[in-house]
Amino acid sequence: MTEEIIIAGFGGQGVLSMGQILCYSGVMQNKEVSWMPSYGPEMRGGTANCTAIISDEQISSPVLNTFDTAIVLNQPSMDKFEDAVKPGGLLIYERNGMTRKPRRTDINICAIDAYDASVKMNNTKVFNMIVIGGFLKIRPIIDMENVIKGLQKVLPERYHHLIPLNEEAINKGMEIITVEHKLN
Amino acid sequence: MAKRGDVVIDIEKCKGCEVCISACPQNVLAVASEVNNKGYHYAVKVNEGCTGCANCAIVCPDAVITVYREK
Amino acid sequence: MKELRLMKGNEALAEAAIRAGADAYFGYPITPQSEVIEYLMANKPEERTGMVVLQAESEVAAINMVYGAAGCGKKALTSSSSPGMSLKQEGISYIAGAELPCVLVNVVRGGPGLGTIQPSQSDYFQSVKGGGHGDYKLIVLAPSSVQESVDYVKLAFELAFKYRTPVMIQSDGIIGQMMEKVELFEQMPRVEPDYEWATIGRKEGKPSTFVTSLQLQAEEQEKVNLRLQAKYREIEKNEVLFESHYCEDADYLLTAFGSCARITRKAMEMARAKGIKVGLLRPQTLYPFPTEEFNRLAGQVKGILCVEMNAGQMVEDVRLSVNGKTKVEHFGRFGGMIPNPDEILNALEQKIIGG
Amino acid sequence: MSENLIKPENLVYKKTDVMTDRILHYCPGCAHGTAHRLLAEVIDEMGIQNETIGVAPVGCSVLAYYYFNVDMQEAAHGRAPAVATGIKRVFPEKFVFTYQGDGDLAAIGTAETIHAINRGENILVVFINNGIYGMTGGQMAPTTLQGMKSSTSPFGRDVKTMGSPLKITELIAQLPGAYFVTRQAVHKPANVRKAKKAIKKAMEYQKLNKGTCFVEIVANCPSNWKMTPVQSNQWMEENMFPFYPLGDIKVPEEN
Repeated sequence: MTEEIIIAGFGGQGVLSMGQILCYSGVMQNKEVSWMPSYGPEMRGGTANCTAIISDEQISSPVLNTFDTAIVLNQPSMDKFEDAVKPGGLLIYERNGMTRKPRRTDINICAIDAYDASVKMNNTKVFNMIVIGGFLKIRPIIDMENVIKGLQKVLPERYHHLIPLNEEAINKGMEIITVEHKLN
Repeated sequence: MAKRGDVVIDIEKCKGCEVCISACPQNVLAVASEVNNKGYHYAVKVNEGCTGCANCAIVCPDAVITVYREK
Repeated sequence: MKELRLMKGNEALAEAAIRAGADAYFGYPITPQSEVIEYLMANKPEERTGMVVLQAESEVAAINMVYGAAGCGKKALTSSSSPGMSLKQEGISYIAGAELPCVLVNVVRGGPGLGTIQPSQSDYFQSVKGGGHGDYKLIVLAPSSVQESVDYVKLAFELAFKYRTPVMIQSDGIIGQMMEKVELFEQMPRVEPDYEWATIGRKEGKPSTFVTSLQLQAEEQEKVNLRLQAKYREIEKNEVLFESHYCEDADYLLTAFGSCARITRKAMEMARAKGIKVGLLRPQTLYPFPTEEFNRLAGQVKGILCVEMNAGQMVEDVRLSVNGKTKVEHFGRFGGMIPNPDEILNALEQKIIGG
Repeated sequence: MSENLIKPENLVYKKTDVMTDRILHYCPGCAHGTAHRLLAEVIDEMGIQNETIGVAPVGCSVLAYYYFNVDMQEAAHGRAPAVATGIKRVFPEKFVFTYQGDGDLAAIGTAETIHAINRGENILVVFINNGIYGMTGGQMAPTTLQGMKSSTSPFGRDVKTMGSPLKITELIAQLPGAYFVTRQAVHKPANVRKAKKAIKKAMEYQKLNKGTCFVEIVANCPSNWKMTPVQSNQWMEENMFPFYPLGDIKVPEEN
């Protein structure tokens, strides 16, 4: 198993930490992992993306041009990465703020209203955890218990009381993700 | 009456800059007519009257002067 | 118990410096290496081991602080990225000339000039061929993973003190910024220096020690140069490191270093999947260069493609190593662009197999 | 008559052992030798010969490490304060000094000087200001006086095109990291005594970890000024001192 993921969106959406949480969870599940951010002016310009690779084998290139999964959280990211999904791969997008739907027909497409759900949970900070939940529902590559262990590693001790809230958000994401286009 | 003093000049290290000569309140120093191995007209004591005040030694850039003074 | 962590290359390297028992770090921020000094400042090495961390007013000052600490026999390091490394060259030359041990980290970005902040390998010549003025070399280690970024810090200090020479870890924007699983070695003690060459305070009854790279007489300077050259021959004999993948039966050879070797490895896997017998030779030390291994493999393969994130630098050393025995071509992306495995495979097919 | 005075018990002054026996390469009458000696005498009197690490600059005093019988490092041009920072930070208990000329300290090394002092590095900076580049043959220095001739200002320093002489010591005194800043000379016995006192104070202050001590010595350069040593000292008094007045510029408050 190798899952090559690009996560892209606005700065502040928790894009980079989403990739880190997935990778740390992967470590907890004894996987090989690699996380590579975009950095520099691009990041300061308000958009951010990172590549996360989770694999059973040693990872060769940490930098990729095509991906098994693209998680896009705003329109510029959709425009940039829709075409980078490998045929047969997966595109997950956040509906809020998107001005157009994906065009590809050779990939699986899922949508998630993570922002609305986070508002309903009275905590927009768990937005990215909802998205992770949605992703893991479609691609159950990591067990929930290892995601929790990963969170324990990523979060400083003083935030550990928030882990149940994050778990709730992951479950919410698993609940609300919808499949828009499924390949046979 | 001032105490008596004396100086020993390491003439081979002296560069003949004459700074000591102008610093000596008793005018006991002068340049030698001979030169040392480096070709400098080194400083010598030519007059009595040294009080061992060490002014010559403390202005000497090359630390060539040793000063004695009676106890 | 081994300690597994998920860390950025730059942060892991900084942690490794603390654990290697380094006495001092002097640096100046520059993208994409600022995490090194940020990590050190945040992790209070002063409290953990007594290691000193200081943000200097410039790269020039930082390297000269390293000189001062290294002259005291202390384990000192600095890190920077390409434009900052150019500024440090003066100090590096003095450190090499005074035969002091230290560790230098260059997280390379694209150039020339201010260039770009994206990853690059365009400082190969600068690192490997000297960099500053005068006849000298640096031992250059090129990590291709976060794990190697950690392990090479320890190795770099060992080599630096073994040969009394500056050792460079040439990382790049990818290795520095990426996160991977890493196993950290245990904290090593800081050691109180007692070297006869170091200025640790004069010993009673002994002449004082001075650290200098100045010789007024040409005859004396030539002696220094001869001593340095003898040291470099020793290093070339003893310290070559490389990693080979599938070279035993290879008809063609790919070679690359650092992050680029990871991407090239993917291209090799793709070629193997197509039935092309391709091997990969990855120099881990860029100086000393694995000359003999290249020469040996040159007798076996039909061609070598050297893949670099620059306009063609290591390829010159590959050509010198094979000395005409086989075809050597270069494929590079540069200016912060990263080659992808398809491009590399394509270049292999065009330039080497079909060319 | 005086022969019998030369006995160990009558000794009042001899060269300190903290200076080596090497013949100084400086020109006749050059203040460098005197300044070296004062520093060495202070180290001797304080009994810190084995706890002192010095940093030599690039300039006439590039070979200072030959003359001081203490451990020393030779720094690149202008970088002595950075090198001294590296030493002091890893050996905070040692006495660390830099010895720098005006080109080294006030031109190429301005940044290193200002920032080391601004950090309040607990070091002593000895600054020899003779208004000229000595080693390279008498070129204009940052401290060259207005109208003063040098090989790169052969018609005199024209401040319109060459800038004004830099009073870096006054500038440095403004920095919070500077603890004790003074300007001295070593051409006459009284000045020598004062300068030595200043250097001794500075070295003693280093123990207090209160910041940088900075001792400027206004000096002559007979060779490049093209005068005899005695003339050069007089010229210095008449021309240098009015612009670079002697005396303490910043003294610790409690004293």
